[in-house]
Amino acid sequence: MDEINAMGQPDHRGHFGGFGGRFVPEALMPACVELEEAFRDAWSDEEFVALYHRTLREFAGRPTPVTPLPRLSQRLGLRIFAKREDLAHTGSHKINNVIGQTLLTQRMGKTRVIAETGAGQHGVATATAAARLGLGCTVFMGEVDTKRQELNVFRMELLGATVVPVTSGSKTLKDAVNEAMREWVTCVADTHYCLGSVMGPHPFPWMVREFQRVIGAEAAWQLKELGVDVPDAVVACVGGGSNAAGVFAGFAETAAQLYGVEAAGGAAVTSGSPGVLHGMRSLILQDEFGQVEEAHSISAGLDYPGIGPEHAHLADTGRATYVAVGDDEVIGAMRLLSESEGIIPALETAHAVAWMVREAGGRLPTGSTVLLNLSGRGDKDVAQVRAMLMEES
Amino acid sequence: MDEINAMGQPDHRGHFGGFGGRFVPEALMPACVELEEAFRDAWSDEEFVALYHRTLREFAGRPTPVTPLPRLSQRLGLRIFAKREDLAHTGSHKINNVIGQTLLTQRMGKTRVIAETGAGQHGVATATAAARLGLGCTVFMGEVDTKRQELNVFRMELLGATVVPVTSGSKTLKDAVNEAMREWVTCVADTHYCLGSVMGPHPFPWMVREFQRVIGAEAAWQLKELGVDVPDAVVACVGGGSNAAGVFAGFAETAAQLYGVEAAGGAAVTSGSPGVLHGMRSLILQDEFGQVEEAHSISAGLDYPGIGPEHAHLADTGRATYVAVGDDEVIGAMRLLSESEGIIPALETAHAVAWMVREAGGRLPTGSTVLLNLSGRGDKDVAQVRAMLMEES
Amino acid sequence: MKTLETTLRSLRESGRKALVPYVVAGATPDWTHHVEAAVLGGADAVEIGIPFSDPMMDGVVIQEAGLRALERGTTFESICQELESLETEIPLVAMTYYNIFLHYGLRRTAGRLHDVGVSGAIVPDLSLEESDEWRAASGDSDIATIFLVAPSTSRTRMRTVAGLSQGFLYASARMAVTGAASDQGEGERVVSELRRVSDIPTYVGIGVSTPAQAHTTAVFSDGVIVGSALVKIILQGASPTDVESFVRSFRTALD
Amino acid sequence: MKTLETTLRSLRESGRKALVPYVVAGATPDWTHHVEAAVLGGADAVEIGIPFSDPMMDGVVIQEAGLRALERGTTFESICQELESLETEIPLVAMTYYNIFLHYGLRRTAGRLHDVGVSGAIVPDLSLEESDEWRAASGDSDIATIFLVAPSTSRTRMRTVAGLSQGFLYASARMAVTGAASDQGEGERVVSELRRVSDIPTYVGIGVSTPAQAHTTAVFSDGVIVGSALVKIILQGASPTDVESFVRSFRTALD
Ligand SMILES: Cc1ncc(COP(=O)(O)O)c(C=O)c1O
Ligand SMILES: Cc1ncc(COP(=O)(O)O)c(C=O)c1O
Repeated sequence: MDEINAMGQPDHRGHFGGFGGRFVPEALMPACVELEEAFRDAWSDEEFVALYHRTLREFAGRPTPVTPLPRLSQRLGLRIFAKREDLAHTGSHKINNVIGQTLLTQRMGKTRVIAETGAGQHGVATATAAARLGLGCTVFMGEVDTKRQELNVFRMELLGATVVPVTSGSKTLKDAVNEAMREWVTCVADTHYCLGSVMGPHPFPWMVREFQRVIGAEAAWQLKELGVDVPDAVVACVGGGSNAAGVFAGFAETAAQLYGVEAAGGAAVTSGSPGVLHGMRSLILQDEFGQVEEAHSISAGLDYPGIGPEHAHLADTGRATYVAVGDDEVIGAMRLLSESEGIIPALETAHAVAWMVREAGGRLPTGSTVLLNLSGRGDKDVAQVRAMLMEES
Repeated sequence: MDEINAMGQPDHRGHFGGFGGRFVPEALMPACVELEEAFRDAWSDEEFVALYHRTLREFAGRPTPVTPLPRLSQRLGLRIFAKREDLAHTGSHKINNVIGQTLLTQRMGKTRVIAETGAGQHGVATATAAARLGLGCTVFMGEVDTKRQELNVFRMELLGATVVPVTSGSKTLKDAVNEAMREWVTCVADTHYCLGSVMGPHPFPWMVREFQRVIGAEAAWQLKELGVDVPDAVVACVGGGSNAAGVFAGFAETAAQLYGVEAAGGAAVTSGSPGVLHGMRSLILQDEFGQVEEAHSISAGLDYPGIGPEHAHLADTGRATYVAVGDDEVIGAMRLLSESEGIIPALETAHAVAWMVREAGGRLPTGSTVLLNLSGRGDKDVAQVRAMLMEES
Repeated sequence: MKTLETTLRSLRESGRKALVPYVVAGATPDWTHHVEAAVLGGADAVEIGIPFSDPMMDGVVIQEAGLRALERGTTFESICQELESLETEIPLVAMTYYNIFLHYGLRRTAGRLHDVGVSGAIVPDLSLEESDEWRAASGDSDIATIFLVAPSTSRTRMRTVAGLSQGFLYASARMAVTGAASDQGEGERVVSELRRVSDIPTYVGIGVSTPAQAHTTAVFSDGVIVGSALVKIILQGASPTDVESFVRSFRTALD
Repeated sequence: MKTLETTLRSLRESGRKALVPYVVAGATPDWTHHVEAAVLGGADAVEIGIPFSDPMMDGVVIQEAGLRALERGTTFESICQELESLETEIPLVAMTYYNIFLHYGLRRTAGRLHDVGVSGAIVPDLSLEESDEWRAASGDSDIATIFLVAPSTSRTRMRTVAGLSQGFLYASARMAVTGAASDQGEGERVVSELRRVSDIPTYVGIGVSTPAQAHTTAVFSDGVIVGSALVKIILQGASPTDVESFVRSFRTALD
């Protein structure tokens, strides 16, 4: 296992081992190339990097703290620390990526961004960063989701964005991505497509991971300040995989075990197979004929039938381990973290917590030190969880 | 005007000039005295102060940033900076106070806290801090409010707290305070009453201000880092007055003008008169017979007929100026900040924004430097605002 | 010594245990008849509750009575006017929250209360420490200021409170707001501690709700205050005759 | 040179503008009759759309047709079986997304397509850069791989694309996904730039929806691809005869 530079650059075509690449219509190829060049250039420009970090600090509230979780630790027989992305502006790690991409948009001289969103987290984050910079913003959202998440639609509109309900296909996240791509074809000259996770065509998976790397980089020094040289395990939930990629990046070259927790109903690594979707070659959920399946999870942010190509590669090489957690374990985990530490996690994050609960004393040996990436806050989910619990009782 | 030590300690009876004091049933006097002593002792104990600051840092995400607001500044012809309490854990400044008070509860050897809440912000914050420390927690909330704010009730329950609907009086915040006081009488031996603002009997107004002082203290050095020695004006919304007191405390001894913005329907300084309520002598809204009136504001957090006694005093001495903003100006201000800077403020905070909009070029001269205390995020309010806008159209 | 205290001291000297029922002014249109009925039933003094919007020291029953009174348009002044027409020999003691007095004006309040035949005032949210102004304003009137002592009050503090209380001392039997209770609470301890520091008449209230409780309580104290139990039957529609016999049942238990 | 290209080059040499209509396989039960009708109407080749769940390059009409096909249980294999029974002299070109091929197996796909009489493949999400594997797998089969060129494609890149494209070059008339459009778009510029770097037959598609547009387009290109406009009438229930006369109207405009 090649641990050195385990999360370095992909090859020149954007491949991470057998995954990644750029599977897009010819019309978008120049934009992908332009973006890759612009990102390479920006990312090696100290001024841009400083601007990105200053914006994260002054606007988005970074660094987010690492919080020791003493009461949960005691219950589970572990030593748990949480990286608090729930405290970042707009309530999750999503803001790190959109700040990077909107600053890049500005640098490329484009005046507008488009984005896809499922539950609305990435859409709200994009609308936020766009408002901050005065960029136009259109967000594509499955029609089903616009109805399930009316408040996030309103939030985006308050932020000055236009939300377009997507009526094609299953009318959910996967179709919102398709629609955003279709739209991008028509306006690529002045518009950047601000993708929400480490997915899509090169350079997105790599670029988004770099914009999320700040999570792992911060956590590494913060843990040291708390007396932990290297944690035994790093645990993150995985939808597209951006929060996981961000935190893993800080520990890929250490001895830490890396665990990505998928939703059982959207487990591209656990239940998927190699394929091409949304511009990338990766692991995807598909039927016996190669048609992509809809994911089904209690948590909108994990409701995606694919996974970022770098994760497919990390799974392949064994550098990271991917596991799945069912809807039934999630609410209990959400309650456990809330009650024992005063932090209501997002349902996405609760998957990671649930897996820790399951594996405490198992794959997470008693006494081991665990870094949990607390990818987002649960405020967005309480209405849904409440309704579910009321139905049950 | 005695600017030196303008926000120092109250006198030994807890008086700020002609306001403050301790107007409580004899049964509670010993608890108030005990609390005062415990707080004095803790606040001069380096270890306690360090624990308080460590908890704020590791758990609550402090320091919250000061964010320059370039686009809003340009629109209003001002130089505006926002102190980002919206990024603190649970979404507002309320957490600063409850972390202080729950740590003090533990230090006093008490095992339980009670609290009042209006919309639920202080209740959620208290439930959060109590969960973190493993303290029991009961929150009193007007029955009307429990219905208006079902989700916050559920949030508190997720955090392990018990929410008690208050059916007396107007069934809102003011009655929740009465009920919490009544409950406190019965359990004062093992229970601390975690009051949510700079109100109530001595030492609460002083203690809560001290626990909120961190806002102003941080903002002062953060502004210096941004090249602002002393802002021309500091603007904060005022319900009970804790966020305003916290930020004012950092600038009371400077030349900055201090502006407290009340809701027109709960404007204790602008429309109230001296009286005694909830254990303190202050300015309160009352009818011609001395019966306390219900406040009426679009914003639950400003829906309080009194104001912290120190503010009454600051108004009296002229050190701070209090102004009022009507419901009608608030939504526009919320939208303005959202659209121009990517920050959706709480409705409470939007009052402060609305006043800045009104006075830009007036009481806030063009070009002047303004620190806005961005006391909380608007996520809790979007459902309400959306419903209101839909009704209108 | 103010008249109230002189009266109550001689009552004690006569060997009689004091019975102080509580009526919320304005809760019903005929509240003054309830007061008169209480006198007929054997009260030695009557507490007249003046309703306040935020009765922090009161339980549900008295809250409800106060709310009804306010809804009926009751004000401090309207109560005073009705009291003017009330004929009684026994002392009346006003009970309310401080804001009502403050708002009416402290001197003016004392004067007006005296004019309408009230001789004492209980203001549960007016702590000893904050009472200077009121005591100064009412000092040269014949309104006695009655302070409360709670189970949580320290001995040192009891001395101070007892020293300042006029008329009588209100010993709270328990850590609770007004309202019925089935047990005896801590009244006996509180009173016995008070006895060591003061000889002012000491009445026990908060939770005294049956004649039997009143009887037991009177063994160690100088009298009892019966609040919520009486207000409750008034809210349920008790006639003056009902009130009279209710009060008499306590009288009988005390004698 | 693969058969498809030989055929299409001699078509051009004959002076005839190529007409390539598009039919979504499986969208209706009688889709093969639609293909045959298109041939009767004067098509020179037919694009056979193989439906995919996530047709990133398609507008609403073709999306809808694909969805109907999938709902009817259409699969790559079922399409191949139906193609087996289809008798036609003119070339058939499969059009789908890369995952369908990948999933079926690349070599296996090429073989199967050839067996059922298909001679070319358009895979819009298979970029030049990612096409090695497919080109290797299909290289020794007689399946031609047709690449697209877009208005955004640079001249240098056009040279590479044109160099690799087999059969013909698909020149996208506009920056858009499939779907009707009323203007001419940038087809003329794209084709004229392509002419400088390659002599492969160059057909214009994306938005060609009326005979008049086809006529104008054929002036500067070797042929037109008519997709959404035809699929639309099929979705609306067009019979094979309707399809035939629809295609014939384009044929007439081109000749
Ligand atoms: C809080 C939170 N965590 C995790 C995710 C999953 O995304 P990713 O795997 O890209 O981190 C989301 C997506 O919306 C999210 O909101
Ligand atoms: C965001 C926010 N701002 C302001 C307030 C008003 O309280 P205070 O005046 O004590 O700061 C509240 C109260 O809930 C609040 O939630």
